[in-house]
Amino acid sequence: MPKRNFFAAALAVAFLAGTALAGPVFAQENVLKFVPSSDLPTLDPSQTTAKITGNMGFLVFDTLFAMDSNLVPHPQMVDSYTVSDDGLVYTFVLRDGLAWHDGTPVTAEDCVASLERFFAKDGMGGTLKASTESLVAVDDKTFVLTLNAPYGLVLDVLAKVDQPIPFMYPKSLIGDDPNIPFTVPLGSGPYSYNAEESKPGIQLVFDRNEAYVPRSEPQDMLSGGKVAGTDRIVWTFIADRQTAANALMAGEVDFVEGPPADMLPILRADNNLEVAARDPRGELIVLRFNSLNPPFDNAKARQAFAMVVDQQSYLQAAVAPGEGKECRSIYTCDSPYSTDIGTELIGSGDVEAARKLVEESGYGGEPIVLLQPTDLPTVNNFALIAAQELRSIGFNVELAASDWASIIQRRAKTEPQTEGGWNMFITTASGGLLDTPISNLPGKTNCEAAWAGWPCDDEAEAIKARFALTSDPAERREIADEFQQRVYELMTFVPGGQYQLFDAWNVNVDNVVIGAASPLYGVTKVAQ
Amino acid sequence: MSDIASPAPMRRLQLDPVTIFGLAVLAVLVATAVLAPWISPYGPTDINPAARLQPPSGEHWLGTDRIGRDVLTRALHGGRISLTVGFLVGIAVLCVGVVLGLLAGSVRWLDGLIMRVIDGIMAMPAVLVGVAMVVMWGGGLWALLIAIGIPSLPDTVRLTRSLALSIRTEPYVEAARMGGTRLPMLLWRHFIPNALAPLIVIGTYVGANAIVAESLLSFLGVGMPPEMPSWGNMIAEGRLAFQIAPWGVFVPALFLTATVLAVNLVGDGLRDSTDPLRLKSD
Amino acid sequence: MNQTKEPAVLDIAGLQIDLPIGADRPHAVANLDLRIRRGEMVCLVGESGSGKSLTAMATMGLLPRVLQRGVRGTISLAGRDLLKVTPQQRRQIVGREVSMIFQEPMTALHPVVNVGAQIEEVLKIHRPKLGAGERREQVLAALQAVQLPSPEQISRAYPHELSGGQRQRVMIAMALILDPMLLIADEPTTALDVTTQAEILRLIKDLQVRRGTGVLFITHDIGVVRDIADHVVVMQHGQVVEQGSAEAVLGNPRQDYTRALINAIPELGSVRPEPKDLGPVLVRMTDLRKSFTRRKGLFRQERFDAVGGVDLTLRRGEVLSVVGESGSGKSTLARCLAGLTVPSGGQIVVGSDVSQAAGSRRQRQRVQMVFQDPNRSLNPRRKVGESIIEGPMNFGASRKEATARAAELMELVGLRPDSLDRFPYQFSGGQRQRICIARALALQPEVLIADEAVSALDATVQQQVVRLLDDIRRRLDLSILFITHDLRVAAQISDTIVVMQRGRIAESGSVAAVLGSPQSDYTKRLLAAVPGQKHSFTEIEAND
Amino acid sequence: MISFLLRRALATVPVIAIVMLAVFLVVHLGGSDPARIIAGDSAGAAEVETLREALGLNRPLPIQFLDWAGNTLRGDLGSSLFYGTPVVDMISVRIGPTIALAIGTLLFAVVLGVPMGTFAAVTAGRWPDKLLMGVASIGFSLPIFIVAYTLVYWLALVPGWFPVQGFTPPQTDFGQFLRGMTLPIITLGAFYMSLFARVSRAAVLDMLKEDFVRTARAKGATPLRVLTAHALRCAAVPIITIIGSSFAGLLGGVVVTETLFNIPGLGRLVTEAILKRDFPIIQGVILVTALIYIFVNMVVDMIYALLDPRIRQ
Repeated sequence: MPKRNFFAAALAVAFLAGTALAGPVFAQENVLKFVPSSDLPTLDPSQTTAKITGNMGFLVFDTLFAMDSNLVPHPQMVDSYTVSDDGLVYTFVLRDGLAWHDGTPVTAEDCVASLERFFAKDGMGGTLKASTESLVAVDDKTFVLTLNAPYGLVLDVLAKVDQPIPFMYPKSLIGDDPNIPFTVPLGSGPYSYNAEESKPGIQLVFDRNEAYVPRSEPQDMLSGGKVAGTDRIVWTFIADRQTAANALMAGEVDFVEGPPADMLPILRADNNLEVAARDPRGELIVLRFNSLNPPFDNAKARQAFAMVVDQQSYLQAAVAPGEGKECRSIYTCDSPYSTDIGTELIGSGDVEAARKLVEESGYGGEPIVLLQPTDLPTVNNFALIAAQELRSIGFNVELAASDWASIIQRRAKTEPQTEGGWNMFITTASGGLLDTPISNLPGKTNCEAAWAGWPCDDEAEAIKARFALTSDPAERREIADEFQQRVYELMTFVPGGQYQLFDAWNVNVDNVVIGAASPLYGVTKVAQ
Repeated sequence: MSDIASPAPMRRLQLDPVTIFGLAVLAVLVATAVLAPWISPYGPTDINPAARLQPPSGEHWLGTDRIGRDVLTRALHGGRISLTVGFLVGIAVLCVGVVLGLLAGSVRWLDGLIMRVIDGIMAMPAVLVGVAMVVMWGGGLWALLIAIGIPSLPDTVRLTRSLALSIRTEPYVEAARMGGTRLPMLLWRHFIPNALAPLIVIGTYVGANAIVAESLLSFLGVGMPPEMPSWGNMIAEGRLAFQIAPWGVFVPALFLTATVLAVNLVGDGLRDSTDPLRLKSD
Repeated sequence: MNQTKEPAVLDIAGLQIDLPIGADRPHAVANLDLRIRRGEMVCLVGESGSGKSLTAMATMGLLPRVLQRGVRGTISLAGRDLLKVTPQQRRQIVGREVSMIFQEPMTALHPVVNVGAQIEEVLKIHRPKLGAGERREQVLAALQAVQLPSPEQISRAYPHELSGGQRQRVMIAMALILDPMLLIADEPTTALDVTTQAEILRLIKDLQVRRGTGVLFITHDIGVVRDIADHVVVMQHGQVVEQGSAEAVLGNPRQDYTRALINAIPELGSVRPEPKDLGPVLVRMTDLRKSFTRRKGLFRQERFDAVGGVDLTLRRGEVLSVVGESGSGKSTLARCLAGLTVPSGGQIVVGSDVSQAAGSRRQRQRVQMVFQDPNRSLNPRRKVGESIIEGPMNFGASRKEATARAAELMELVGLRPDSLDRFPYQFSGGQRQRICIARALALQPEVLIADEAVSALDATVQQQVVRLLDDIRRRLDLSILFITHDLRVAAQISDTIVVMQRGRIAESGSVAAVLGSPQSDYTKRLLAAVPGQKHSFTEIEAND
Repeated sequence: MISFLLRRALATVPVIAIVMLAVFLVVHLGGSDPARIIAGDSAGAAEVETLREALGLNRPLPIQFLDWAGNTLRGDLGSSLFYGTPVVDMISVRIGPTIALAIGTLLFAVVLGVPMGTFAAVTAGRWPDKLLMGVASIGFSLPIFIVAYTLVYWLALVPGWFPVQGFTPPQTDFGQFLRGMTLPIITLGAFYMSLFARVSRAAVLDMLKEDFVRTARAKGATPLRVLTAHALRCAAVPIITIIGSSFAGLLGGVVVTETLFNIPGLGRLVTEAILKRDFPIIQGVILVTALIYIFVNMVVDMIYALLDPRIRQ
């Protein structure tokens, strides 16, 4: 019957039309299938602090200097550099053979523009900028940075491993406005971004940059020769973490970043898989107060909570027993400045004393708002534990649950909790955000300019300023101790313990870098 | 002209065994939900990170979840939330739907407007709009109930409208109009009693759908506040540890399935015994 | 006609059909014996619930599953017991050797297949070897045989594009295309207008006589029986109460029940003897118009006049019947007077008070209505008492007063006052119609409209209700506007008859005048079509 | 017939307008701020403000709506706030897997559900009916994620018969495409199969009571012929209705399935966009989904008109 044929034909057409538009065709040989822990907020690394964009950046872009595994900077794009005797004039010369993925050579102009963008968007870049007299390109390969005052960390800043990282972009890509992100990453790194096959939110495809000339030194974390380990790296976004882990076990992908903590025992038991933390620095659980609003505008209330924080509870909720470790330092434990100074109050467990402190703080039983992220299962659990601990000392807790994006929006509100503000949130922070008094995010006490919570304390700021001015390790160590002491007097946040984020990969994947940064370009894959 | 004596229109509610089974299951679920605070062994929000993901044991009959809460306790309390959501949404949708349906069925200029809006609601993908509403509008119980309820409106409005249009032409309604009965009383005395049976049936389906929708939204992370032990929340959390602690998913899923199945069975039974399609005849 | 020598086409002996447990009686049909000979028209007559349709269904093998199990006795078609054959054998017999036509041709035909294909299906089933062309020819021939104009066109039409009479002709064509020895016709004309009914009856009779088909004709209308039957079987409550030749049964009924059936339908000749004294004019309609629009095409609308300019007066104490076929506008007229429909033009004045617009609350109280379908006229969820007192209470009566009045009214309409506490389903159709009359009277109206108020009732009940209306009219000095399609009923009760055709009055006058010496062709045609007047079939008998 | 189609098409205009307004309001009335999310965890207020301006988010709402509506009518749904990619491009990439999943699910559900319901109707009240309807009731009530987990674990992960996730375009490898779609289709299809079975049963049961079916039996037609040529022919209208209106539910209901099986379709696109407040994507996808629904239901109405001559008039 013609009517039936018509219907069948219509179905078939719709089906073909629907499917014809989908999906890539890629060669099977030597492709690393990598599942990142989340989607990228943007493909422009200068626009975000998200670590994941930095990881993408390591593939596509190159940096002037790069850290080795001991966090010592080495030249990367720079062939040679000189520093004037007064330490104020840095002259950099680019090495030969650097070219953007479109074939045009990398020029000193490009580097100057990229650094300007970085100065505008990064905090540490900002402090360097403040000390900068001028930054100019002298010729195609040479540019000069002139300081107005000595600054001890120029190379460390240029080799920064945490986002925003000073990647070098072609000047034509970034334009004049540092706030306008680019959408197609075009760099000079060992892999080029395949815009054709990449589909935002589904997959990113990176092809080996055949024209890339690696340095001759062996790779040591980010420093040394960047040798592409595979023909192609495909980042596949799998929103459901359980599905991602299943895919790894079924051999459908090679590498899963951050599989669900609850699945680690199963993944470890699988002989085909390797499970390890790529960044051994670990994540510190940060229980953050809003120092503007009552009751946590009063240090006594903050200290009271610190007394009942049981780090073991948080660690048990985050990882399998025995995997995390208690850490009371404001710097990541294991990092150079880690110390126990001033931590006596934290987790003392004296409920009576804590209750008394709450009373003294003048807390009147009004509800306090604790932000709870529903889409981050681990932090979600932390919020439950914190709520229980707060309640145990008489706080009237209201859990405000929403997705993380909503929390970021609400967190920006300085109004009282009754007008849409908040009192406490929990997050995790890693290495670079904590390691020194200068970078330490929850330790910032410069009022409105500080991290959400906005503590205000001139004394702590003064200590931090002294730290920046000295380059003597012993003195720095001392100032760092002093800083922690002050921060814990203020109790701008409470540490909830430290744990590592694990990754899992197939045993045929090799050369995975363990360190503060873990670029993927050197990773190799043995065909099975 | 049929030779068989026509059956009485007000047959007593004769329910088949399946419906009675559904009613019994529902009764047990309601009872356990109501009694949950007294019969469950732990508090629904009592966390114990040291005893997380424990398999069923004498201490925790149905195991514990990712933060050491007792699964049985939470499943029992979950009934309170799911059944309340089902009931509230069912009632609310019925009320709003009946008013809109009656307006559409009796006020000519409103008919077009209401029905186009209803068409618009039907055209929009319910789950996606629900997620968008809850997330964009800052979550909360009311946003959730609205997000669940609005997509259920079209069926109720359309049913009410068609019932209104058909009952309006019934001779007994015309007789009442001739007897001077005004519109509100006309609706109350003649429309409501005769449309009640099909409306209750659709109400049960709306309720069952609401329970499923709540679990879907919770699964997607935008449902009930996560501290509340709704079955959807339990499943959403339990799935993270599905392969090492399947009880965390299967227990609430069993409760959820049993509830929805029971409500649907009761709805089917009511529909068969009241037969809304044959409203006109008898 | 030599009855003894003709072999029996159908021989039903000792047929018993059990009803499921819990029904109002154990057997739907009990001890039924029935014989139909070649070329014989047997009428099975009885009121609703008498078991006549089930007998037909049992013969065709169309009983519902629950009843099929409880069938005993024999049903032999040309010597073969239809109750013993296998389903396959039965399928070869039905449609070919015995076929059936139904009451409602609209629903009995497949709504979305053209009628030609539906007739053709019979050939496809029973004459699988026939080629498409031959089938086509036979279908057209069959349509020709039932006197349908332009068979080509009709065969391509869908049921909803045909008139009721055309649809029934299609059904007959379908039933007779294979020349079955037996045709079962189950109330085939009940849903049709009276003139169409006459044509269809004539057609069936004609085909039966010409082809020598045995016909089992089921009807509740004794007039129809009178017109066509050779042999009559009267059923009541599943039993045969009387059977014999048409002349014998109709001319000299032996059973009270048969007599009651016959007496319930008056001969048209027996019109009211003398006109009464009528009161002043109570209702005056002037140039009443009502038109409806329906969408045609994208933006075009089509106007259609249901009532196109009617002038009419109703006097106090008068019974005025409006008669006409379906679509004549008689019901729309009644609804305009009742205020249920807003007229498009013209004027209705009730009483002398011109200021009261039609449809106003005050006027509504003065005009009340009894509706056609007794099953739908009462709210099934309310006690009948509540339905009766609703109106008076709307107009300010106290519950107590209204209830007392309702009890009186129940007695007036011949029901027990304690019935007020019952629900409608506890009453029979006739009783419900009495309750509806009581409800209408509760508002003490001056005009009562009876819109086909008795057409859904069995003939004997019909007569009782008509008598009741007449009685009430007399006692309460009411005026009655009586809407009916049945001239025989109109003749029983009316003072005046108004004949409507396509929204206009074709003829009006006293009963004696309209029925005795009709002036318009249409009235004449209507009168001629009324069943039960032997003269209309004389030509056919002459052919016989 | 042409006038019927035109009228039907015109009737969708106000519906589309209502959908556009509703979508815009849902997205904008909540006061979400995508700029803050793009800027990241430690961005300051000034940076967020400049970003907001760059994205055009600080204009008055009515202006934003008119702008969006105007562009939409020209076929431009704007660009993603996060990716910068045109929404139309993103949708065209994502729509394939979703449509494949939706149509596959419908085929699965129709092919199994309709015969199931028909058979149940024919055996109404007896054990095959009760068995089939019992299965349908359970399929109707099972949460989708339970079906998914069970299938993934027992049919994919343990025995390795099917991939546990992912989508292979059919033109790349049709066999792999089918293998990959099997579990998602069963997961999503279980509910719709049950739904169609229930609706088909009711529709066929209703039709079997009709007079014209009795006529067919009086013609001597076989039960199969009565069922297919007569009852099903008419029951097709309610069945097609429910299939048509299921389409909206399907396009939305794919979210969970797409997430669990990592199928890069519209559902996942929009939920991720919602979590990031990527307004143009949310608006675009919901609008496109609604348009597909409206279109499908228009097609359904045309099928009615083909099936039923009464509607054509």
